[in-house]
Amino acid sequence: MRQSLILGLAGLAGSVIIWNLYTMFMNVPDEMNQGAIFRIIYFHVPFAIASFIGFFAGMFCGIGFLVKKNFRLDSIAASFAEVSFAFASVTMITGMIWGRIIWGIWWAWDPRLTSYLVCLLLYAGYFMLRRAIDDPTQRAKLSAVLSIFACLDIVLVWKSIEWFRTQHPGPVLSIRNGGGMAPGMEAPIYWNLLALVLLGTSLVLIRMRQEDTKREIDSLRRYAHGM
Amino acid sequence: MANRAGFIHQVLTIAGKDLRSELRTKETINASVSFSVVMLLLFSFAVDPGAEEVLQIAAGLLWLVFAFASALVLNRSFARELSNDCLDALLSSPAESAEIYFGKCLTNFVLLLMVELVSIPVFGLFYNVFLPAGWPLLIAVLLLGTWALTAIGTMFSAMTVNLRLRELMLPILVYPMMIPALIAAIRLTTVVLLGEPLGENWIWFKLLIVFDVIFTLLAFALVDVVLVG
Amino acid sequence: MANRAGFIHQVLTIAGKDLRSELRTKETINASVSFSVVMLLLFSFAVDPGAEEVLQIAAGLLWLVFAFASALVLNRSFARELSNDCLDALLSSPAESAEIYFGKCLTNFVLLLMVELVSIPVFGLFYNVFLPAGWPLLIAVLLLGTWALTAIGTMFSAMTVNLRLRELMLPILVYPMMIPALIAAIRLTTVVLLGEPLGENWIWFKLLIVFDVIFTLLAFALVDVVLVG
Amino acid sequence: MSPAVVIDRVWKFHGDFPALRDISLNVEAGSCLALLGRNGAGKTTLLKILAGLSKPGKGAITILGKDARAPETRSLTGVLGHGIGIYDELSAFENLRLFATLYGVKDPKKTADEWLEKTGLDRVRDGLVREFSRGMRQRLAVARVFLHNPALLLLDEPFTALDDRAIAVLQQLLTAARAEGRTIIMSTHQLREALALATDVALISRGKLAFSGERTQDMLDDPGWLYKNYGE
Amino acid sequence: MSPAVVIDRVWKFHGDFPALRDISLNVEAGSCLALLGRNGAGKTTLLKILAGLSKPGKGAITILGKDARAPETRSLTGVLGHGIGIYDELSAFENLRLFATLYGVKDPKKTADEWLEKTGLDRVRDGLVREFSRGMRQRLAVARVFLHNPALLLLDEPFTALDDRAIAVLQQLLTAARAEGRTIIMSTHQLREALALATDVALISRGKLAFSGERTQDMLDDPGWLYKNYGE
Ligand code: HEM
Ligand SMILES: Nc1ncnc2c1ncn2[C@@H]1O[C@H](COP(=O)(O)OP(=O)(O)OP(=O)(O)O)[C@@H](O)[C@H]1O
Ligand SMILES: Nc1ncnc2c1ncn2[C@@H]1O[C@H](COP(=O)(O)OP(=O)(O)OP(=O)(O)O)[C@@H](O)[C@H]1O
Ligand SMILES: [Mg+2]
Ligand SMILES: [Mg+2]
Repeated sequence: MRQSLILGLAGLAGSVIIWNLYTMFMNVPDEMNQGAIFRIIYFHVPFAIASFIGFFAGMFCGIGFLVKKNFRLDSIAASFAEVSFAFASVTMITGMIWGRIIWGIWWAWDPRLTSYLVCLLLYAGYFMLRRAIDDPTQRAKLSAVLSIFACLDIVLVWKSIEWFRTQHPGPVLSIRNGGGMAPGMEAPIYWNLLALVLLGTSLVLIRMRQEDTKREIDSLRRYAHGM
Repeated sequence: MANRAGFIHQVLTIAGKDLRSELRTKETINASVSFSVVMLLLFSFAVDPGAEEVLQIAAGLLWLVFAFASALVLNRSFARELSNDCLDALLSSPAESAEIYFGKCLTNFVLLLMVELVSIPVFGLFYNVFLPAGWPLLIAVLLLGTWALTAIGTMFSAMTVNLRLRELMLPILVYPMMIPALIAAIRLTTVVLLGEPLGENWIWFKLLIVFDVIFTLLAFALVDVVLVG
Repeated sequence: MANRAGFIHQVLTIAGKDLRSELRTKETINASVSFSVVMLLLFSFAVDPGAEEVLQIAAGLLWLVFAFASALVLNRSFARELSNDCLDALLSSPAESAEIYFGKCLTNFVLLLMVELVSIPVFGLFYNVFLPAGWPLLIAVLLLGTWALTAIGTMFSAMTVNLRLRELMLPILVYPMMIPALIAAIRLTTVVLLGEPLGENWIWFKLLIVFDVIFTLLAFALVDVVLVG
Repeated sequence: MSPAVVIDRVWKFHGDFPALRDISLNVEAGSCLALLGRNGAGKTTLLKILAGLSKPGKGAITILGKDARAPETRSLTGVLGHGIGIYDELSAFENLRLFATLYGVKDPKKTADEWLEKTGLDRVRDGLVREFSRGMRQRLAVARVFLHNPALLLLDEPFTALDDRAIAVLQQLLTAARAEGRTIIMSTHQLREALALATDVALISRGKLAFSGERTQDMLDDPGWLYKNYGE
Repeated sequence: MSPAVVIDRVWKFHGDFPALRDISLNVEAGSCLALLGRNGAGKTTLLKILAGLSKPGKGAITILGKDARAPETRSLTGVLGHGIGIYDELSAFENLRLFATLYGVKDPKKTADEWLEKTGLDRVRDGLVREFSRGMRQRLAVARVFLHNPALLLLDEPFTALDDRAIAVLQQLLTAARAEGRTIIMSTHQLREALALATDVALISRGKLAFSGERTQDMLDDPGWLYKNYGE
């Protein structure tokens, strides 16, 4: 049952993406001052947004665990965090490639970039914390608490850095604000977002199952060692 | 939750205990003071203190020093309870998790302020920055910023107390968290040092306060979950 | 002291053990890498990374990052032995204190180099500093400087394990100890980054070497006293 | 006589692993329960839950009619765990005063001094615990547990690594406590010392309650008896 | 039979507090010495010195004719302290191989596997120690101590916090060791378990050697006997 659900979601996501690729390269014209490379936005942005959705979904599952003490929720929370982290890395990489081509540099201390980096670091800490705790109950609880702190923090980070950097704006922003896209050009972004959400969900389901099995094995081992 | 009076009383008892044993073996305070002095020294080699624009970055360096020195204090905060399972003894007493947390916060707050009081003059010497006109504001910023470090740091000190890699995890988890507070503190301090008008920088002040309030409340709400397994 | 071959064999055994258990969990490595990224991030708020003179201070920042990241690795070094009194087990085995010390040094040296290998490119990316012409010299400086951190840090890590000495010496001594080495490393790195001629900066190179030799010998002589109460 | 402690179908999970499985047990007020079981049976886990140091996964604990985590409950219980729970950097007196204050004892200073005397530590009143020998620490720990005269005592392996004399001291303190009608629950592997005191016995094996009941003469005659008949 | 261990007028100071005062004692090869004494008597201190973990302040220790700190000596002794001295992040096999290598055993891998089998840990050969239960850890620790078949075993409170079954296992391993003619010195407070094994007994009180000699029947009959007659 769940097997087929996963496959279904993944398949759907795949087909949407393929269709998008077609429209992107066949229908959508090059952007005037960036040329072909601008198409990277069709992945860059959806990945970014999808990652945010994932991080916050993870937090809510964490809260859910704290309330319900149901380890399934912890598994889901962890899976969300991981998948989102993967997505975020893609955003990062696509972004950096894009930056290398458009700005000629890999990285600029632009507000959005910086805050995104912070966001990634917060979750890097989240994973390290999970790995550092052996007792599954403790792990679930602490990582839930951490994700709550992290998500609240991300909001503040986003705002504060926005203000901080704009005190002395870099060359970056001018390019960014050229983002008033023609609707035809913008549509694929949302389609890709949809595709990524589907894909993400299926990945989460897979990871969740792995997490459950891991916990099961862990408990069996403890039991075996008890005798 | 014990009644209000009881709450404060317990908090003070715990803070008093920590401060006493800390001030007896000046362990942590020595460590973090000497640490921050050394950091200032190193910075002064990294960044030519003679340069004009030093005032621009002075605030940044200062707060980095505070942030790093605080790690030492925060690490010990709950670690101190580990030696003889003292944490269990505290938790099994009528003291609430929240009371323990705020007791620790208070201690750390005081200790951090001590560290800062020592390192600020040193800083002034190295970088010949002198007490600016807007020093009352500066003090306000110091208090708010330090509380930000304390509130979050103490909470995470509690979270990581039972980990194998305590002294490792704490900085990694805490520093990214602190960034908004640090940014705000840095900007405000710069403003004061440069003697600029506060003007639209009020927003940073607000941010700092919001940060303090949010995370204090959050810690208050979650600390019991963290401490009681 | 066992004969020479035996010495190296024991050292490798111990280093191998540490590296294996470290690379299995990768905890320390991950931690210190992400820690150094965090520090680069924090610095970006203190020092305007867009500015021209960033090259002037780049070296300073880099070495500060290394120094602090190393603290994490070094902390764990002997702390790892504490959990089940493993240190006693090692010391009661035929392994000499010196062999244990150099085994640990080797591990820390390798780990620190790993951390640096990761954080240098990251640094380059973030601060748009690119591989300078004088990179062979840079590597030499890296190796010497890292060994300086390792030799001293490992020694003090051994001291902290020995409870009686802990609160007295360690914090107050270890950081100041490193200053000369760090200064030398910073100067040399700056020279390389700015592509200046080495010229009279040779003196720093010599200093670094002397520093390494002295403290390695010192540690070699004293480690037995430190470990065997 | 109403039960002082009611353990009602308690489970405790570490992940999916049940460290405690469906434990139900009543402890009469004034009785002394010896909590026995092999390594990893779940004794410490259960005691921690009773002490309010961790929450049961399922089931409920009622201590003297109240929930285990309630502050009122905890001010009525005295807990002595594996670690002795006193501060090395503080003096004997400061330690006791601290806990007396936390437990809301009327006159902390006086109480602290009283107990220093009772445990024969008054001559080292202001000595730092760091310099105490193990025996002295143990006595101080006992004072800490008793000083708010708790109605319920929870002791986890109290005899471990103690010499005969310290054990004797502890035993007579506990006997006195029993005489004053306090309830005692202690886990231990030193069956002789435990059974000498116990009125009731509970055997946990792999998180399950394997036996609970009065302490019988057979147990005294052969401490291994219980394991032989009820252990797996 | 020449003495395996010669302790000659040994003093040990912590600051100016003498933890050991002028201890002289010979342990015959192949005998099993029970080192008794109250908390803080100095048992651990003495054992640490014998194990080469600390140096005597005054006096000399000779083990099998050599100094205690000499590498050759240490390759002939097996030490089991309060902590079990094995690494949580390594597998059972890796732990044993590590120490086999350090002790210069001929074929470390083979030896490690042999001992895993002897202690019944071969089915968890590659499991990380972190996941082991207390009993398994203890058995691994014992394997670590035995694997370079040492002529002298130094055990500090080996029975502490072990359940009856674990104690039985340990006891039979030690009996076997005695049969193979190894010398054993162990400190403990669990007099019954200790005296059952011991051939000789030494009582330390306040750092002084209060009694040393054969284990007599009286001691077996009444474990408290020694303290009654020779304890202060
Ligand atoms: C490492 C480099 C980069 C990172 C980490 C990054 C990160 C992000 C993130 C997190 C978002 C979503 C923000 C939101 O939805 O509010 C975003 C959106 C966007 N990024 Fe990037 N980015 C990077 C580089 C670039 C580059 C080089 C360009 C173009 C030259 C670019 C153009 C955009 C555009 C146009 C959006 C659409 C959202 C909007 O317009 O507000 N990004 N980026
Ligand atoms: N933090 C934890 N994480 C995972 N498992 C745990 C944890 N604490 C205890 N356990 C498991 O719970 C079981 C019971 O542990 P517990 O310490 O209660 O046993 P015990 O009866 O006290 O044993 P001992 O007599 O050795 O003290 C053991 O199997 C142990 O492995
Ligand atoms: N590191 C130390 N610093 C100061 N004093 C110490 C130290 N270690 C031990 N002592 C003192 O030396 C004496 C002997 O300690 P030791 O641990 O040998 O006693 P023990 O016989 O092992 O007691 P126990 O049976 O409780 O283990 C004690 O009085 C103790 O206070
Ligand atoms: Mg236990
Ligand atoms: Mg001892």
